[in-house]
Parts: sequence; structure tokens; C-alpha cells
Amino acid sequence: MENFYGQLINLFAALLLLIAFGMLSQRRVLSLINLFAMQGLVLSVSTMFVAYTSHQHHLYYSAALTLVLKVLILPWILHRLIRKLNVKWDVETLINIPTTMLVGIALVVFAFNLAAPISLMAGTITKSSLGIAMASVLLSFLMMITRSKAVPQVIGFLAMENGLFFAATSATYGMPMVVELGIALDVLVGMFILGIFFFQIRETFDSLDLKHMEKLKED
Amino acid sequence: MNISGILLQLFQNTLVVLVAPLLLGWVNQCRAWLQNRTGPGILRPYLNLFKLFQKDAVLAHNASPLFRFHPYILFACMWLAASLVPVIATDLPLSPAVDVIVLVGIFALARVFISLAAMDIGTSFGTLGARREMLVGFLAEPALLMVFFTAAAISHSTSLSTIVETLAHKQFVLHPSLAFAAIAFIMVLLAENARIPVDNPSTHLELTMIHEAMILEYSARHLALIEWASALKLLAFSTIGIAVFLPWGIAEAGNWGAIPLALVALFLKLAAAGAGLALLETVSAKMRIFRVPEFMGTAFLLAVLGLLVHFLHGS
Amino acid sequence: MEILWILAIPLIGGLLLALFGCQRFAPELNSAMSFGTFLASAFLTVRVITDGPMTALNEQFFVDSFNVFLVALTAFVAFTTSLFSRPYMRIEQHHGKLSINMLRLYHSMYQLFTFTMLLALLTNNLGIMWVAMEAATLTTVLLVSLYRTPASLEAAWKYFILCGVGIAQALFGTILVYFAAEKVLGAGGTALLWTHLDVVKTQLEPTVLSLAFVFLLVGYGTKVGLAPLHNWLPDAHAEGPTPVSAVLSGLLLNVALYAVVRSKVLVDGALGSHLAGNLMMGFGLLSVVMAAFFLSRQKDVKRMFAYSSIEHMGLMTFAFGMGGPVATFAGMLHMTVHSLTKSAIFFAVGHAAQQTGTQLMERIRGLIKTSPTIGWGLAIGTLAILGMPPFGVFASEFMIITTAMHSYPWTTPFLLAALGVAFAAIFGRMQTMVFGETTEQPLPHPPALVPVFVHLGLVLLLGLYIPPYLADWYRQAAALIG
Amino acid sequence: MIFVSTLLPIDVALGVIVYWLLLAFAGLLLQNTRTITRVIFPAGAAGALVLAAAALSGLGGPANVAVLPLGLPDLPFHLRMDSLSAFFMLLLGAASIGISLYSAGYFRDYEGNELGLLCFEYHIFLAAMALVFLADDAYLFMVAWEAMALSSYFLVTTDHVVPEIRRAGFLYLLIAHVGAIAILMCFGVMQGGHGDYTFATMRNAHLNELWASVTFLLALFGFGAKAGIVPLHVWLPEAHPAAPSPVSAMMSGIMLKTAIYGILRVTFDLIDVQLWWWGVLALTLGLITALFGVIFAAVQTDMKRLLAYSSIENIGIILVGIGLAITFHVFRKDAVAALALTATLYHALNHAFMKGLLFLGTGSVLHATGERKLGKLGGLIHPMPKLALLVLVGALAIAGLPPLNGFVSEWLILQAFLLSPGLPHSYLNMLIPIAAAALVLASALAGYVMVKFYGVIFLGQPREGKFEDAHDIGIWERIGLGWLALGCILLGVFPVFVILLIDPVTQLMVGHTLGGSAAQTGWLWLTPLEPGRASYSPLILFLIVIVGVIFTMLAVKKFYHGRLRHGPAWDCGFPEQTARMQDTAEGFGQPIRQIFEPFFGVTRIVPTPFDKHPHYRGESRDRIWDYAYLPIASVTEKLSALIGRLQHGRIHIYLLYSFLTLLALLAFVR
Repeated sequence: MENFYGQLINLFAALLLLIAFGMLSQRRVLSLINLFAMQGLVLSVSTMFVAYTSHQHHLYYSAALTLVLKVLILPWILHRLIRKLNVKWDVETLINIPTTMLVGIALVVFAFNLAAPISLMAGTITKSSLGIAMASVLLSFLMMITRSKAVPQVIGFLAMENGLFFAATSATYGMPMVVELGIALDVLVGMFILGIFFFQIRETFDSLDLKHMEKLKED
Repeated sequence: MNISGILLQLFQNTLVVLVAPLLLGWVNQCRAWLQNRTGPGILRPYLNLFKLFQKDAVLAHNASPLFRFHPYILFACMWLAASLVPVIATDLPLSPAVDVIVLVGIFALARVFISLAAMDIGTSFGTLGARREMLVGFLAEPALLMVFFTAAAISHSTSLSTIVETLAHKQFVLHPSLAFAAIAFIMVLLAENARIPVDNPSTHLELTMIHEAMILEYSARHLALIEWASALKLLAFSTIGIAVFLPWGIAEAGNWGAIPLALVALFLKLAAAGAGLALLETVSAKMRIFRVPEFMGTAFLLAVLGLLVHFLHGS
Repeated sequence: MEILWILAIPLIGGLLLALFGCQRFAPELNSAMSFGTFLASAFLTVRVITDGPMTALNEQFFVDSFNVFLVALTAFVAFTTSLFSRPYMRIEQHHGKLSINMLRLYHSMYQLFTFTMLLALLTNNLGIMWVAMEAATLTTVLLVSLYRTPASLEAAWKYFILCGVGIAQALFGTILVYFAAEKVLGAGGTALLWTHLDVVKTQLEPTVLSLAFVFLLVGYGTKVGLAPLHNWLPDAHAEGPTPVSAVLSGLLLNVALYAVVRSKVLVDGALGSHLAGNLMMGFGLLSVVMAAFFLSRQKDVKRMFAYSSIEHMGLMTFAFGMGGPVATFAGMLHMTVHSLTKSAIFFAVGHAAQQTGTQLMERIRGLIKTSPTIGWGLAIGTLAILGMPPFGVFASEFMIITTAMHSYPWTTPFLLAALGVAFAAIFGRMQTMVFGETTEQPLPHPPALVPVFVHLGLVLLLGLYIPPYLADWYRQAAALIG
Repeated sequence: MIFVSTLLPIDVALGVIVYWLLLAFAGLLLQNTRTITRVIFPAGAAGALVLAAAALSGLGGPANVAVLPLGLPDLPFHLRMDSLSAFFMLLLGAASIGISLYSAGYFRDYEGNELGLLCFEYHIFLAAMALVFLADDAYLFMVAWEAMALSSYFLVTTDHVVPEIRRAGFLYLLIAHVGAIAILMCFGVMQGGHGDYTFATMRNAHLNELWASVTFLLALFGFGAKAGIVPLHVWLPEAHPAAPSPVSAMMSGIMLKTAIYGILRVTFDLIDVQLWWWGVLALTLGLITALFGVIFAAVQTDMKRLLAYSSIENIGIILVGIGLAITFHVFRKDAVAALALTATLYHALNHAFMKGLLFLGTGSVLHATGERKLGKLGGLIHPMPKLALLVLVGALAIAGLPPLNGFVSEWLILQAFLLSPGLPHSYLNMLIPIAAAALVLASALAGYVMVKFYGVIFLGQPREGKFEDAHDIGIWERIGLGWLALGCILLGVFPVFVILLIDPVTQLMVGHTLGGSAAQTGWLWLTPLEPGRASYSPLILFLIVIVGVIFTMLAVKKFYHGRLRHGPAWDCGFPEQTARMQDTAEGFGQPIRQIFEPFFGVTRIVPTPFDKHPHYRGESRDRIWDYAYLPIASVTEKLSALIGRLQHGRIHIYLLYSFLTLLALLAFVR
């Protein structure tokens, strides 16, 4: 039974990684947000399973927190934003997806190797998924690098947050509650501030394209 | 210092002052003979001085005190230089006060003063002369010093008396280094005393004049003093040359019997030197002013070479 | 008890100013709050110096002589900066650069920012420390974009994204630390408490901690402004309002460095090697050299001094990386004098820029003629920051460099060359700004330059004479973090 | 000297330093021209007098030590006053008496606030220099050293409205700072690993030859930057003209000597081994510096630049002395080493007086005529006879003419050269005479330079405009200049006493003294080693010249009728004479420029025959700029351009940096 749940969680972990790749290659903002929401869902479900198997009750809270924050609130805010800013349909041209993919795979390999020794010493049933967590963090990082518009970059940032959260649960059955709450608060506030930003940027440059923001440099 | 020393010193002081114009006259006379002229006579310089002392002095309007004061300083310096060189005896009581370096220093002092005096009136010729004098001087001075250093290195001393003592009365050694030094010294002597080929003492209104250009504004007593001073300078240089390069005959310390002999020797040597100088002046032509640095530079290099040769022989 | 006061006063102040920020007395209230914080921190300092380290609220908060010194410094500079910002912001408003609402935002955010920094310093919980650091970013990011100019928006965006991403790495590092600590201390609250971790640091799993340190260094290092993670720093400093630049450069960087140093202690304890120290030294050296060369290309005065901050943070990182009593002592001394000097410089620069209406250095001329206080403040401050004796910066640099000569001789040529280049760059520009002819008008409000000269006076004092109790205090702290 | 018996010289010195600091702040607060000039500067001079007295009593006494509870916690301020520092403090005190008194008159028409600041910096400068001599640990030394640099920088940029002056100040402080860095490294090497930075431990630390050489080279570089040794001299001719004249006098006369002090301190006191090639290096550098300086001085057209280059020359001469001393000391010829060292210190002392006198003189000229260009001056001996007389003393002294002081020290150095042979290296024996020749050439050129300086400024006729309104110097200036001139004469006429003063220093440095032999035939005769070898009696010389002059005058007065007419200048009957027909400064320097053409980057503007207003200009630039400094600057420029590219502006690139850093580090620790 135990290891069935274990496999289940690993499955979710794999899903998480899959979604991360999906985001890496996704062109359209709207579907990017949906993917992000999906990732949040997967995250909370897997957290729930972990909570159930490891009888760590505070994990239920954090699962719920994730659900509320990352599946409902943030995507909702993002949806509103893109509707308001009416960038709903805008598509950005990614440089050469296959290359990005290859780099991503390389990152995954790197992350797994890095995580392997640590996973061995992890006492949790989710040990193997630490590598996946690290991989998804790096992938979101890569995504932020490749995106040329503001909103997708922010989504990448939030996705990184997801990866971190997953790492926390998988490696250590979650951080102490105070910290979890603090982190959640930060993410929320950060999201609001970003929202304010989008509008400011929009009204200053009347576009969310980051290429307008390359003035400050050494020349 | 004993009484005899003082007497000897006073004697030499008076002697050089009186003899200096004679040497000048002798040189000019020899030149005249060599150029098949009947010269002005050996005593001409004395008559010149006498004449100048008769005349009224004329002073330019913007002459400063320095201008009027300078001839006396010049005269005093040259007199001092001439009277401290051991010409007849080596134990002059005052000679320890001055060694060769100081001697060069005194000549430099005189030169600086004469240049300043020349610039004082602010005429074109005056400043021109001053500039050229300094140009000659800054090369002649080190050359002269190097000559002295060669002699000093041989005798391990910079005091003239000791140099003479060593060269004249110690064992007789041929010093090749002194040969270089001697040539350099003669070149310096020509330059320092405003002689051909560097300068022509017997003319004004030559655009290449040096010494004469500086004293154009002087007249009467000042001019007389300056002329006398340059005569003294010539004497001083000749005696120095004699003391360093042919010191034989100069009386040793305390050896009173030798003094008359030394006196005779001195006059003979001076006569020879004067004749030689006249000969040199006659055979050589006046050179362009821009060649002078090369000439002096050669002298300087020769002197240094002499010193090097000396160290090479490692004595 | 004082700890609560220290944290409560700015928090309350933030809320109050959010409500009454539009009133005329807002600036005074701001200063008053900061002064309260400063008083509380002073009391705390006295107690810690007398009674030694202590913890509060079942170990959630923790003070030892290391962080209490930073607390005192932070509170003090925050206070003086609030004094400076009062006339400065009035003049900005007078120039029509700021609306009253922006001022409200500014004042309340200023207090909250102070709060977050103090929280980060005082908390015993590495997680909370992370939260506070992130919060510090959040509170300042809107201040950077306060003027709503394109440049300021760009700067703020970069600041936010780069620091956010960096901080995220730090979180990963924290998780790893927790993961390692959990093995020893068991799951739950205590496993993130610095006091406990410090006790058991030798039993922590080395491989994990080395990985963790990499993440922590990259994360907090971004905030410290270590090259090549520094890119947000010059933009943010140049575009934000000057008081913000002053506290960013004078305080926030210190706090971030504090976090790095804390983690270094753990990691070196666990590894038993000098890995963390070496990494820090590497980053420090790189930052010093790169900053020095950046300096010589600057046109914007605040940007230039931002780079100089990078240089000095690099120097401190280098010092803490070297470790050992003298270097650590020097590092802390350098923290102190750098905060004081740099904030003083920013005060002077701010007024200079207001007076000439530009931050471009070739347009600023002859400050000594128009307003001697600003001119001399800038001149003396610059000379101080350039490490000219008899100012305190020289004292610390002397100790750092001599220690480096002693234990890592090969680094000294780089350091000294960098210092020389920096000197040429900064000094040359300072001279043209301070000296010469000018046609500028004096300011509408009298500038507040008391803080400038108070700071510089302290720096001068520290250069000539370090009071024994201060020395002992630093020594204790140095002993703590070795 | 009662007070000396009761308290140690070092205490008095410290007291004077504190007193100067107080004066500085008093000046800053008062800001009242009258009070500052009439009270504070004379008070400063009094302090200098006390300092000189204390130093005098400290010379030869035991080294006394003090520790102030200031500075770094584990490195408090150590102070120590041994004979070396005492000697240099004597130099500082004695020279600054004159300069301060002069300043009391010179600054009389500055505005109060400006003067207050200036007075502040001036006295800080004095105190800092004194502290440099007292410092006995690296930290205090650096603090004093840089405080000295800073205060002098602000003094140089007093008139900061002029861009050239700002540039000069920048160049000065930059080079000073680079030098300071080198000095710091030098100390770092010397403490040899046991992180204690007191000089005491450095004395005890033993360095192997390699590290000792590194130390020496660093010291030579660091202190050379301050002293103006070629090729680090470039700041000197810029900064000295820029500063107000008393400041120039202070910098050139005294501050340069702090660098000499540093070199001596490090080489002979702090390092325990010396190598012979150090001496050769110093000797060569010194000769190059001396020749370079004097050659450039000869072609200058600005009187203060001329003096600045002449300072470079004198520093070169001093360095030659140091080089000789090192060489002889290494080869255990300590008697000769003592001779060379004595000559060095003597020359340092002389230069303080001569150069102070000359710079102050230029100050008065500037004040009276408002003109610094030699090409416009002339004939000032008529409106300002007193100044002319005093400056003449300085000019003759620095030209190295007997019986003044400049001659004595050069005479001693030449004696050291002459007594050199017998060194084990044949090359050295070859080098020494050549070096002597070069040195003599330099000092002869110095005569040329001084004739130009004095003749063009004071003699002849004003070249442009007239200077009727040029007022002669006031009482304070007269006192100040008079003091320095008196110093030049006394130092020249009574060398034996000076040498007896220097003895304890040479004893300390090379363990041998000169005084015993120098004074063996009484104070009247200066005999370096033995009477037979060389002797010199300036006093007798002086008296003879005086007597000769007086005698001649009396004789002429007696026998000459004394008729005297005044008329226009004759000048070979040249029709019309204008003042512009005199040599300009360029003209006077022209032969030198022609002979030493390769040294200069010469730019000439020669008029064509058809010019309505023919205008000739000749400018001689310093080649070292192009060869040494500009390349460095451009390299730095390129590097920073290269690194500047990193700051690219695209946030993605920045993210990429962090990303790569992260991956690299992960790979590294893994």
C-alpha cells in the first residue's frame, strides 16, 4: 500500500515535470496560465497524498493553502490582469523550441545527478522526487530567461515557487507552518505588486514587452 | 701658520697681481710675431689699464647696484684663485682653504656674476653674451673638474698642494691618464679665457663674440678691473696647468732655498706656456658658435676618458 | 522585551503613516517613529553588551553581539535617513516630482522596510529570515519606482525579478538546510532555529550543506550585490529616491550579507573545510575588481556610488570569507563605516542633484561655491569612502589588506589595483563636481546636512580611535562567527 | 634648554603637533584675515621654532618612545624619535619658521573665509609632516602620510576655479595615492608574516634577499612617487606652480624630504640586509632624475615650473648620495658611506632653505606683478631691491657656488665619489667616475638655470609693460626670507657644526661618523677624512673674497678720480634699443634645447617673413607622458569598456548570469 502511494506520488512528480516542460514550450499566455493552474493542482493533490501517507497533519493545511493560492487566486488574478491589459491572445515567438527542450533535458539530467546522493539519505517516501523538484526549479528559471514578455516571465517566477514548494514537501514533509504562511504571504503580496506593476508598465510603455526596458545599461 | 708662510702668501698675492698683465702682453706679442706683425709691446696691457683708469666712467641709466659692484667681485675672485695656486711653493698657509673643486667653484661664481652683470642693462648683446658664456661654462666647468679629478685620483687628494707634492716630489711615474687630461685642460683653458677658436679676445662687433659682448657696457675703472681680472684668470689657469702637468721646480714645503729657483722656473714655464698659447691661437681658426658645444663636449669626454683610463690602470 | 519594541514601533509606524501619510506632519511622524526604534535598539544593545546573548518568545527571536550591532547600526542610519528625507522629500514635492499620495506610500513603506530589515536581523528562524528578506524586496520595489518614470519602472522591474529569483534560490537553500537539520534535530520548529543549528552544526550532513550554501550564496548574494549577480543594484540605486538609495546601499546590503555570513558559519562548521569561505572570497574579489572597472565609465553620480557600494560589499564579503578574528573584526568595522559614509554621501549627492536638477556628473559643478556644506560633505565623504586616512574606511581596509597579505598574499595585488582604479575614477569625478565655477541657485528649503556631518564625524572618529568597549563588542562578535 | 631637561623631546614635539592642530582649528573658526595673518601664522612659526629646538636636543640623544591610546585596537599609535627623525624634524621646524613668517605677510589680502580654510589646511599639513617623522608603526605612518597628501592636495587646489589647477591637483593626489599603496605593500612585506605592524617588529624581522629587494623596490617606488623621481615626477611641475607660493615652498622644501626620510628609514633602519645593486639602482635613477630635472628646468618659461624642475634635480642629487651610501655600506666602507650619507642629509637640509627661499621669492614677484611667465618679467631689481638681494642669495646657493650652502653638500658628494675607488666590482669602479661626471654636469647646468631665473626676472628691463607699481616686500616677508637667506649663508660658512649635527644620524644608519675627522683641525677647516686629502674652509674663503673686494674698492677710491657720467646704454652703438630685444626665457634656454633635443617633444611656431605680427613660440614637452602614462590610461580605458559590456541592459542576460553562476557553483561543489 505504502509503495503504491509512493508510486502515485512519483507519478504526480513526473506530471509536474511534464507540465514544466509544457510551460517551457508554450507560446500562448492564456494556456500558460492554465498550465500554471494545473501545476498548482497537481502540487496540492500530491501534497495531500503525502500528508495522508505520512500522517503529517500540517501538510493538509499547506495542501489547502496551495489549492487556494495557486489554483484559484493567482490564476484568477492573472486572468483578470491579461483581460484588463488585453494581452489575452498575445503570442510570443520563442527562440527555437527544440534547443530549449534539449537544454531543459540536460538540466534535468544535471538536477537528478545532483539530487541523487541527497535522495538516498532522505527518510521520506518521496525521496526520489527531490531531483524532480530541483529540475522543475531550474526549468522555470530557464523559462524566465527565454520569455521576452512580462507576464510569462512572472508566471515562470511563480512556477519556480511551485517547484520550491514541491521540494519542501517531498524532501522534508514541508517546512514549519510559520514559514509556510510567511512564504504564502510573500507570494500573494508579490503578485499584487506585480499586478500594480503591469499597469504602470502598460501605461508607461503601452506594452508589456520587456524589450522596452533595456535602457539602463553601460554604453 | 708661521710668519714666513704669511710673508710667502703676501708675496705671491702681490706677484700675481703684478705679473698677470705681463703674461697677457707676452701672449699678444708672441701672436703678433707669429703673424709677422710688430706687436704692441709686452707692456701694452699695463698702459691700457693706466689709460682706462684715467677715463671718466659712463654708466647706463638703468644700471643696477649689481652692475657696479660686479667688477670688484670678479677681480677679487680671480685674484684669490691666482694667489692660492701653488706657483712657487706648495705650503701656502691659505691653500688648504681651497681645493681644486672649490677653485672650479670660484671660477663658476665669477662666471655667474659676469653673466648676471651682462644681463643687467638689458641690451641685446649683453644677454646674448651672457647666454653664450653660460653655454660655454656649463660644459667647461665639468670638464675642468674632471681634469682635476684625474690628478686628484692619482694623488688621492683634491688639494692642489698635495697634488703638486705627489706629482713633483714623489717617485716619477708616467700617467697616461694625465695626457688625456692635459689636452682637455688646454681646450678648457682656451674656452675659459675667451681665446680662439672659441672666442676672439681682440674684437668687438663680431656676432659670435662672447666675452666682449658681456662687457660692452663697462667703461673706465670698471672695464679696467674686468680686463685685469681676465688677465689674472689667464695667469691662474696657466699656473694651474703648470702645477698639475709640469710641477717640477716648485719649491717643497719649508724648503726656502728652492724658492728663487722655483721663481725662475715659473717664469720660464709661463713664457713657454704663453708662447704655446699664442701658437695655438695662430694656427687655429675661430669656429662657429654652434660648434662650441661640440668642442667643449669633446673636452669633457676626454677628461672623463682620462679618469676612466686612470681607474682602468687601477692605481 | 526591547526586541518587541524594536519590531513593533516600525510596524505600527507603517500602519499609522499609511493612514495619516497625507498629513503635513507625516515626515515628522516618520522621524519620530525611527527615533523610537533607535532608542529601543539602543536599550537592547546595552542589555546585550551587559548580559550577553539572549532569546525571546520561545526562541523565535535571538540576539547576540553580532546581530545586535547590526540592529543598532540599522536603527541609527534609518533614523538619520528619516531626518534627511524630511526636507529632501519636501523639496521633491516642491519641484512637483511627487504627489501627496506617493509621499504617503513612501513614508509607510519606509517604516515597513525598516521593520522587515530588523525582523531579518532579529529572528532566530532561518525561514523567517528568508521571509523577511523577501518582504524587504517587496517593500522597497515600489519605492524604487516611486517617480513612475520609464527608467525607474525598468529599474524596479529588474530589481524585483532578479532579487525575487535570487531569493527563491535562497529558499531552496533554506529547505536543504532544514532537510539536513531535520535528521539531527527532528522535524518541526526547532530544526530551523539558528541557536540549535549552531549547536549541532558539526553533525549536519556535509554534501547537503555544501549544496545548500551554493543556493544560499547565489540567493542572498544577489541581494548583497556580488558580481555577476549585481546587475539590479546600480539601476535601483540610481532611479529610486535618494533616501531609498541611502538605506538600500547602507542597510539592506548589510542585512543580506549578514544572512550569508550566518549560513557560512553553519556550512563551514558542517564541512569542517573552508569551502564557504573560499567561495565568498572568490565572489568578493571578483566584485571588487569588476566594480572598480565599472566605476570609471559612469556618468550618473548615484549610479557611480552604487558601484562603489558593490566594491565595498565585495571587500566585506572577502573579509568575512577570510575569517579569523582580525579579518572578521575588519569586516564588521567596514560594514559600520561603509553604511555611515555611503549614506552620508547619498545625502549630499541627493541635495546636489536637487540643486542642479540633474544626476549627470558633467552637469554638476562648483558645489563648494553655491552651497559649501553640500560640497564639503560630498568631498569629505568621497575621500572617506575611497579609503583615505584618517577616516575609518582606511582603518578597516588596512586591516583587511594586511590580513590578506598575511594569509592570501596573491590576492593583495588585485585588491590594491582595484582600489587604485576606483580611486582614480571616483576622485576625478568628485573633483569636477565639487570644485570650479557654477551658476546654480540655492535650494528652496534649507538642506538637512546635520546627518551628513554626524556620519562623517563618526567615521573620522573610528579612523583615529576605536573605543575599547566597541572593540570588545566587535571582538565578541568576531569570536561568534570566527 | 631648561625645558628639555625636564621633559623629553618627543613630548615637546607632540605638544607642538597638538598646538598646530589647535591653530588650524582656530584659523578655521576665526576666518578673519587680520587675526590669522598677524597672530596665527606667527604663532605657527613660534611652534616651528620650539619644534626645531626640541629636535636639536633630541639629536644624538637616546631614541625616546611614546604610545598613544589611539588608532586600531590591537595597534595603537606608536611614536619614536631617534636621531633620523630628529634631524628631519629640525629641517621641518627650521625651514617652516621662515615660511610661516613669510605667510603672515603674504596672505594679507586673501578673504577671511578662504584664508581660514587655507590656514587650517596649512597647519594640518605641518602637523602631518611632523607626525610622519614621529610615526613608529605602519598604521600611524600611513595615516600621517595620507593626511599630509590630502592637506597638501587641498592647498594645491586653493584656486580651484582654474581647470589646470584642478587637473594638477588630481594628478598629484592620484600619484601620491598610488605611491601610498606601494608603501603599504612595502610594510606588508616587511612585517614578514607575523601580522604585527609596529616598526619595532619590522626591525627585528629578518628578510631573505629576495623579499628584502622587493621591499626596497616597493619603497623606492612608493616614496619615489612622492619625491618626484623620474618617471614618477610628472605631478611635480604641475602641482608646484598651482599652489600658493608658501605652499609650494613647503611642498618642495620640506614635503619632498619626507619621502627621502622614508627611503632612508626603510633602507637603513627597517631592513636588516642591503644589496649592492640597490645602491647602483638608486645612483642611476638619481643621476637620470638630476639631469632630467635640470635640463627641463633650463627650458621652462614659467618661473615656478622652473623651480619645480630644479627641485626634481636636487632630489636626484640627494638620491645619488643615498645610492653611494648604500653601495659603500654594503661593501663595508662605512667611513665613506658616512661621508655620502652626510652629504645627502646636508643637501636635503640645504635644499629646504634654498628652495623655500626661491619659491617664496617667486611668490613676492607674483604678488607684486601678477605675472608668472618669465617672458613678461624683467628689471624687477629696480622696484624691489630687497627682494632681489635675498633671492640672489638663494639663486647663488642653489647654483652650488661657494661659499654658500649648496656648494658644501655638492663638495662632500664629490669627495665621496673621489674616495670611492677600490670597490670589489670593476664595473662599479668604472661607473663611479662617469656618475661623478654626470653629477658635475648637472650642477653646472644648475648654474645656467639660475642665471636664467635671476637674470630674466630681476635684471634687464621689463619685457612687457612696466612695473613701477610693483611694491617691494613688506616686513613679514622680509623677516621670513631673511631667515632662510641667513640659513643659506650660515649653513654654507659653518659646515663643521652642521656635520657634527648630522653625526648621530650617520652613526645610527651606517654605524660610522664623519665629525671626528671633519673637525680634527678645528671648526674652521672642513676635512672629510684627513687634511692631506681634501680640505675646505668656506669662512676663510668668504673673508678673503670680502677683504679682496674691500681692498680693491679702497684702492680704486684712493687712486681714481671718481668722475662718473650717466648715459643711455651703448650696445655697440645699436640705433634703437627696445626691451623686447633682450633674450626671452625661451631664447635663453634655446642652446640647451638644441643640445638635448632628443629629451624633449618640441613644438615650434616659427613666423614666416611676411607675418604682420610675427610670433615665435617654442614649447618643450615631457616625452615620458606619451611613453609611460598615456598607455596605462588607455589600457584601463579599454579594460573598463570591455567589462562595461557585461552591463547589457537586457534582464534575460542578467538572469542568464545568475543561472550560469548557479550551475557552475553546483557543478563545482559536487
